[in-house]
Amino acid sequence: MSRYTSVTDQDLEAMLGAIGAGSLDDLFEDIPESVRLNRPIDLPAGRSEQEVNDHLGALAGRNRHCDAEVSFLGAGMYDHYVPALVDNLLSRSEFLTPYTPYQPEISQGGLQVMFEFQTAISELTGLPVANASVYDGPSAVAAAGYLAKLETRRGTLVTSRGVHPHSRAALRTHAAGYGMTVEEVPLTAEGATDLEALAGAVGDDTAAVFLQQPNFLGTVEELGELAEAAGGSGAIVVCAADPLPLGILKPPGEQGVDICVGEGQTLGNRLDFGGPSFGFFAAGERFLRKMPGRIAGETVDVDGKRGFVLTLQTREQHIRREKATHNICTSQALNALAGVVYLSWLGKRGLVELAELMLRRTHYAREALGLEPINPGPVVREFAVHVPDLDGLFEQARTEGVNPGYRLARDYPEYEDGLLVAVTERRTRADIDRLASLVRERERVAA
Amino acid sequence: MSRYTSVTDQDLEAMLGAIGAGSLDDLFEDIPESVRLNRPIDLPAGRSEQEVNDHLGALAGRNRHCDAEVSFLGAGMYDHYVPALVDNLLSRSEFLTPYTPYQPEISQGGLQVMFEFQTAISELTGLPVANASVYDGPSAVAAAGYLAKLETRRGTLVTSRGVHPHSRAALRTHAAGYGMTVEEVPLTAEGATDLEALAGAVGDDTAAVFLQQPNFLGTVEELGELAEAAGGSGAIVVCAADPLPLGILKPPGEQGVDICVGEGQTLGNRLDFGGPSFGFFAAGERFLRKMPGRIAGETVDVDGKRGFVLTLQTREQHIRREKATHNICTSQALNALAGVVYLSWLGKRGLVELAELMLRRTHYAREALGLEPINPGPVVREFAVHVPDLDGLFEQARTEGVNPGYRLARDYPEYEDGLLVAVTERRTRADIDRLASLVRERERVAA
Amino acid sequence: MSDLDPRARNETVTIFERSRAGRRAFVAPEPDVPEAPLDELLPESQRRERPAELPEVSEPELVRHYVTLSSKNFHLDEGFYPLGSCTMKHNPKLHERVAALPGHARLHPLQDPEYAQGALELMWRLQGALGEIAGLPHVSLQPSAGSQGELTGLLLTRAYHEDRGERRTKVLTPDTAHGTNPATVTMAGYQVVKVGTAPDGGVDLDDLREKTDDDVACLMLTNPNTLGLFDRNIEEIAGVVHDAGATLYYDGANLNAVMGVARPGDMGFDIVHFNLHKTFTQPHGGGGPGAGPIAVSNRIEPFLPAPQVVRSGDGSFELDHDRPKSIGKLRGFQGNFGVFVRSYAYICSLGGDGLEEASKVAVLNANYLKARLAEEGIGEYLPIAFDRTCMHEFVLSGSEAKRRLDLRTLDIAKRMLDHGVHPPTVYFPLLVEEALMIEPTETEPKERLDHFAEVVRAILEEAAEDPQIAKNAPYTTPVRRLDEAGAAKRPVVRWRPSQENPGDPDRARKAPASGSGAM
Amino acid sequence: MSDLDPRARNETVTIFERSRAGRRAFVAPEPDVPEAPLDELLPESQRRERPAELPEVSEPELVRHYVTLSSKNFHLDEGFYPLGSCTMKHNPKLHERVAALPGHARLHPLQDPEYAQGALELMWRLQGALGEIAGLPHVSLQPSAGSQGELTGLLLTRAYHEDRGERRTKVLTPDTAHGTNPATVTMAGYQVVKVGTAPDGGVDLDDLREKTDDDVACLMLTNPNTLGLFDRNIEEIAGVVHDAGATLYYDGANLNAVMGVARPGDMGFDIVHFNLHKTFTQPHGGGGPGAGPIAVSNRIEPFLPAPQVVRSGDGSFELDHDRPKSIGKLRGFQGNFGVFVRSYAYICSLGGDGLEEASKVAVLNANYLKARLAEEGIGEYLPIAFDRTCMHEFVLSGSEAKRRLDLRTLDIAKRMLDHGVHPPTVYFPLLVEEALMIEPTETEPKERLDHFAEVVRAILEEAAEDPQIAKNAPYTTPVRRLDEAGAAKRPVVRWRPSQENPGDPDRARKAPASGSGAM
Ligand SMILES: Cc1ncc(COP(=O)(O)O)c(C=O)c1O
Ligand SMILES: Cc1ncc(COP(=O)(O)O)c(C=O)c1O
Repeated sequence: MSRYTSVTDQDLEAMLGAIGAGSLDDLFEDIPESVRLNRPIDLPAGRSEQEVNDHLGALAGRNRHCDAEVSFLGAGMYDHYVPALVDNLLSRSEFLTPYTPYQPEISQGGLQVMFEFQTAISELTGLPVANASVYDGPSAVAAAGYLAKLETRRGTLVTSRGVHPHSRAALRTHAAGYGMTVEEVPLTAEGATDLEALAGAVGDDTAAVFLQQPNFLGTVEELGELAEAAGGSGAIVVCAADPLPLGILKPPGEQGVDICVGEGQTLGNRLDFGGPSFGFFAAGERFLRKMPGRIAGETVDVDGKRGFVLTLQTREQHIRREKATHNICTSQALNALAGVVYLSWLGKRGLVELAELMLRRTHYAREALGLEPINPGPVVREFAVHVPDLDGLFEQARTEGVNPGYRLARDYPEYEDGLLVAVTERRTRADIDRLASLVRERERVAA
Repeated sequence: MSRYTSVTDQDLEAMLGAIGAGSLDDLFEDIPESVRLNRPIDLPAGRSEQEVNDHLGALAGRNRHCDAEVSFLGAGMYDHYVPALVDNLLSRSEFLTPYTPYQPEISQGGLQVMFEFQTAISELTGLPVANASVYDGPSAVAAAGYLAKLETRRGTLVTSRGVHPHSRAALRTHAAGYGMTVEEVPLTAEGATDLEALAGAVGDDTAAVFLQQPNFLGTVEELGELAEAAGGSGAIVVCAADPLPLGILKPPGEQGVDICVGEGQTLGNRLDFGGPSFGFFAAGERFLRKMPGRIAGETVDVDGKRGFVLTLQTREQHIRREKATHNICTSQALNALAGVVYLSWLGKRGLVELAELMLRRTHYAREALGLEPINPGPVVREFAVHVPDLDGLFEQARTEGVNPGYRLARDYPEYEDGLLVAVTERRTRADIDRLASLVRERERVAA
Repeated sequence: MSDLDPRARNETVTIFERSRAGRRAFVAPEPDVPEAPLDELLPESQRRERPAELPEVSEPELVRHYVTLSSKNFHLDEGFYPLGSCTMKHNPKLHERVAALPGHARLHPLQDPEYAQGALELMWRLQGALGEIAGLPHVSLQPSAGSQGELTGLLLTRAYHEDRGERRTKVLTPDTAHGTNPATVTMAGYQVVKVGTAPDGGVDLDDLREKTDDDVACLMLTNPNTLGLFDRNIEEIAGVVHDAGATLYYDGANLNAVMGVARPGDMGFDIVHFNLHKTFTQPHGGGGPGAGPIAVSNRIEPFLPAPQVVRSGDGSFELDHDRPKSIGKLRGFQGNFGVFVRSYAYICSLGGDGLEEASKVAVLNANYLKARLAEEGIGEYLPIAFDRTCMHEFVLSGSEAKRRLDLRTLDIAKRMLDHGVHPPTVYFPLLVEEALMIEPTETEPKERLDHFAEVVRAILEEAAEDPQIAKNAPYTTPVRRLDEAGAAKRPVVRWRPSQENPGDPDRARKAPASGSGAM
Repeated sequence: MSDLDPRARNETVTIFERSRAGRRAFVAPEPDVPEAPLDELLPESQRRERPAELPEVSEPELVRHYVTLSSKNFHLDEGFYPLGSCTMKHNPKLHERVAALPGHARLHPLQDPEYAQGALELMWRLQGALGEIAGLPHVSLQPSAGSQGELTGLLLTRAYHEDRGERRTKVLTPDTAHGTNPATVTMAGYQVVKVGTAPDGGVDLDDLREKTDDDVACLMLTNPNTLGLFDRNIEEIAGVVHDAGATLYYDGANLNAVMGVARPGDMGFDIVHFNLHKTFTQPHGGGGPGAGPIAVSNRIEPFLPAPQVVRSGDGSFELDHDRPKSIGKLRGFQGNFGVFVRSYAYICSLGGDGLEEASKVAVLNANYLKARLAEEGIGEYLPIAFDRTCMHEFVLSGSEAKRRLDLRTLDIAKRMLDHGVHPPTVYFPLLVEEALMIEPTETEPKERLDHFAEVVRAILEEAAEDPQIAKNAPYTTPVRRLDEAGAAKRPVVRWRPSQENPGDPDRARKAPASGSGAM
């Protein structure tokens, strides 16, 4: 018997007796012989907790994590400090182990957390309604595309190349299903979305236009202008946003954006090699009944006591089935909890302080590196530069425990020698100066 | 305002108003000018959570812990595997943050844990009553000495040199207070307590005799014989025991031992560079009202519902003051919780399996090393050997990430070249063989 | 009286209402770079005019707020949770420990594979284990949950057919299917065609044959199905579907019934999704995270999402992004790696036999509880929907309780809350009147099953005397029955400060539900 | 009715009663050494005949058992905990994280100092900080808690006097002293001499002068004392004691009132103990662990326990065991290092000003709550014992409530439980009739203090109408008032299997308090 099951021999006997079965195998008689496995599963035998702990520890030991090097990697997920109280609260069985709150009377904790989360996202994005989370940033972008299809019945989606490559990829993959085509609008020589090209790309068949703030290169986009150009012919304007810079950036909701989505990892979530984190989805009032995913709403109980429930479920698959506005069921509740706890930890002033620190360090880093910028304009949290000797820099830096950042060429052939450098509150001035001195060293070598 | 306090300017104003004070400083007027500090405390300024986290992380990074080397260190604390559920339960605010359960109606969790802990310790030691914990093993030994003084009013304490050096030291230190002398009985050439010497040392003025099972060298003592010799003239027989080997060793309570104490670190507690862990204290019924520390007892509430309370408090300092049987107040409740959870995790058969594994590995290791044993007889979890080239072995082993064990000379001048080697379920056969090959290598070098 | 009420002590206050201007839990790290004026760094046009109204609270009050909220949740470590179709099995604490190791939790998703060999090996091993369990050779871990796994499966089906120059338009789903199946069909651009259920609870073969033509792209099946019954005709079904050139999709939510006993691949399925948060014990977290990896046959493999984890000749592990026929990406990066760690640890702990034992005990527990609930005093009110040996779960009908006791399934469920057990899934599957869908899982001991049976009996006996007690239940929960209709009619989906301007530090104190009385 | 009772769902069952023969949460690692027969390894005489009767439970049930138990505790992260003299301040979660780092948690106490420099530096820095806060140059971190710190202090006093060839026999303690003080005096082999309290709540100077002769070894003082009052005459007191050649001992349990404001060393104290689990926020853990470091003056230093952490010339850190005049060891190894980590982190977070602010806000909160509790409707029933500005805590007398409302302090305390706040320390200090000793600490926001005042008011108003309600309280707790007298008369201090033999797997099911009904 495994350490997770409890059937003693006495139990087995008593239970089979009550069932009226002779043996465990009798219970499987409905399974045709011909499809039975009839051999043990070909996997290593079970191990003790200690052995599994050590095996996983050994695997983890072969990964170089963000405390084991000075890393300027970003490109969609960022090394932020997660306060200890987030770990502690998420480890509580009360939050960790329940299912989706189908029984509100015994799920008020989880439901109120969703309500608070929705409020915080609404505050950040400047949009009145938000859901309780979707899978991640890119799938949130794809979900916005599906909503646009349901809403407009139009055939094409237009996206700026400043939108995260994974978001654009997910959009294409999903669009292939719900039958829409995706067009891309290039970036200007300054690494911002090309306003004219955008205006030109949008037409009567455009269901939605996708922007990102700051964009993938860290450029602070002129969101208002872009949204105006995008929304003209009735297309839904979708903006993917990084929630931390939103602490100091004008909210998309105040600039003509209809739907604001984004990746929530930066809000108190771990890097986890890419997941789980959460995606958020905020929109204008008119989209409320077309939103994907869970939404918590405030109400009262029979005694008039304040309480919360999952609401507007007629949007959802378990009620509406093929007519549902999305197929999502399990989403990212625990990660969203981390998000709202983290935002409450930062608080009204803390969010601004952190965003300003990031802003200043980003600009300091761009100057300190002294490399030709790809996006010379305003940037926050991330910026892109041309590096003459990119391979050489990586080679030396990695041996010295520094990770210079993300090579743009992987997703942007047009930036063959491009390096994307991310800065957070974890990267001190000393870290930045260290990268800068490596850059200069390579220049000397090259010269 | 710090992140742990909440007084806003508005609060301060309102509160001072209600108090009728003009300023915060007015509240300190009772403190004579002449004893005021009148300058800031000379300590670094406060830091953010992230900075403190990194600072402590850097300090921790400069310690070589038991996962960073293959360690055979023991000598009182041992590297055992602590199951994840212990960490999780101890991290729950419900267990972590309450004070001693002075209000039983809202402390049933902690009180029942104490009751279960006492039961488990009673089972291990074979003695009917146990308290809810004392500070650690050595102070438990000293507490037994004090109980013996209160009980017998005699003047001397006799201890085997097989008792942990720290326990003997603590006994001496405490005895100097309550006015008793401590005599030591030597070990035989086989590293066991010298029965005749013991019999000779015990007399009419002997209040208590102290033994340890297994003793400091890992020797399995003939407890019955020793207890008989020790108890003859009315002295109280105290045995310090390691709870894990007790899974297969005859309980002290069945061999004429009156009081069994011990170090609880091995029961689900961290090494923590020496503490906190807990000491346990079990005894015969007749000592119940002289025991130190908290004791939980079962009772019922006004509705006849089963419940638990701190009982026999008339022994304790807060009630009996100068007549108390000990001065202990705060003890080690959380560590004792880890202890009973760990024992329940091991369970009836698991404890035996673990103890047998340790027993076999200990004997395997002693043979594999092939060095002249100091204690050739039965040993469990630890054993002592003569190492001709001790310095050389340490020098090479440490550079290769192996910690051979504990140098006995530090506490036993008589074992100048003595090495004490500890084995737990964490040290695999491969680890043991690695140490053995190091030993042989040194021998070749020497030859 | 309200003083005697244990609920009086935790009034419902949102974190926003606890806010007081000037308080903080966060302190910023030393600013170590020049304090350049912001307007030099940010264009006026893109600067936020007023800060987002996040709460201002100290750490102690922040912790208390969420700890208190947590105590209003029923959870798996508290008691029995037989929520049908959700496989609420024990979540080992070890998994949280290993998932939290810095090498896992602090690993950047774009770390050069050379420096992420441990993570890639873990994924590679997990792929192998899932493939072996499903009986299908190729695995993609990318999908974020079951429903995204389903979508991936249908997008693969579409790519497969299109690659063969076919444009099929319909997908078959049984009327017992979970809601995500038809919802997924629509999202994938297909049209749903329902297949009926036979008297024995399996797929109605005649109906299936009739509806399966060469316009059908796929049949989505759950086996055992949502009735907890294994479809004895699975081979015929596979035959029909494959003869029509369609793919057969396995909704793996019920895999916990058959591990080591029978494999979807051997049953003829082309595509399988796993719910790692069910069968492989990722904690549900109150609604995620989860992961919905898929396993596929050779003919589907070319279309799998990118990247794939592969092992290269020298034994090292790589991410293969170069997959010309791939459907692309469903989401960011490599999927929910943190979930993979837990499920891989689970597989290591149990091993092959352990997984088989898990399924067998799950089925044993379900059949035992089914037997207990068939006893006199229960069975006549809650008859089993389809009286066969069940697999890991079974479905009762509340029809008789409704008819004879005027007790609805909802009332039974709500009354259970007062007994400290979580109700089963209710009103699903749809074809069973007043359905109760019960899945005990293998990690429950016999005592918990017995206790649950006694609770059901007690509720029915009580109702025989006075059904009102159950109709007004629950009584002992943090809140009682809530006005869901009202919530949907006038949706309040975010907190808003009362009249006073949000900046006013006193607003919370003035706000009705707040104030010091609310501590 | 009991079905409606939320307590019905968590019957009281010990882990031993949940045991079923054959179940297990533990699986042993692979035996990798020869399976030598045990009787070759252990002498018959020392082999256990029957295994210890530990419980046999699966991991899921083990977790549920202790999680359920935990939910029966009131705790600091749940609500207000003004337990006088215990300094129940917030425990930052960061401290648990850094204490759990392998470099701390998995460090062996006998690790060669060369490989434990981080730990030794942390201890050295903590020593320095505590010395600066106390105003005394030398610190030993070894004592395990306050009471062991006190014992250390008196053993140091003894060693100091004996070193000067003196054998003194008496130690003075005020009648307001905490119980550990006199208990420690006896353990240290001294005789207790009580000193009276003056009308202003301070030490009665005349009584002190009268009792201080050259047979007095030490005066143990708490300042502010257990009444929460700072003794204005501290200098005169120090003078009297020192003139007699005795040492002055500072019980640091109340240090939270004066950090950064005044230092014991500057007041003339020779020896100070700290309660790291109070002033420096080590979580109390339901009764420990804690730590009771001591700081001493130069003349006491030679006698400090061994080992001491020292910094050598090259800046590296060492453990100095070679201390010829040392009193030796109070306990094993270097003390409760895990506690040091948390308290050091706390000091780093707050810094000098933060510590001063903590004390000032602690005093502010106490005086504010004192003012609220002096309001009409409360103050006339619970008069302040000594009406002065208090420090971090204050003591009310329940004498009037008893006289006018027939309400004992115990009843007030028990009624508070129904309001979700923890009662103050009651019936201490002894010289105050029906005492309530209230210490809010600095981490409580004003709302919590206001709420507490309202709770007290509500209880008194309720009692004015019907004192029985409070006399029978509490009503909403997991259990109600317990029979403590009975528990002491017939002590049941361990669980014993019922009649049947302990091996019988059914014993638990047969045992009264258990059975499936107990889930
Ligand atoms: C039968 C069935 N299919 C699919 C799903 C959807 O899985 P997920 O919630 O992971 O998207 C579920 C989950 O409830 C299910 O029970
Ligand atoms: C005034 C006073 N002195 C001494 C002590 C004893 O401290 P500890 O419990 O750490 O032994 C306490 C603790 O309650 C106390 O309040």
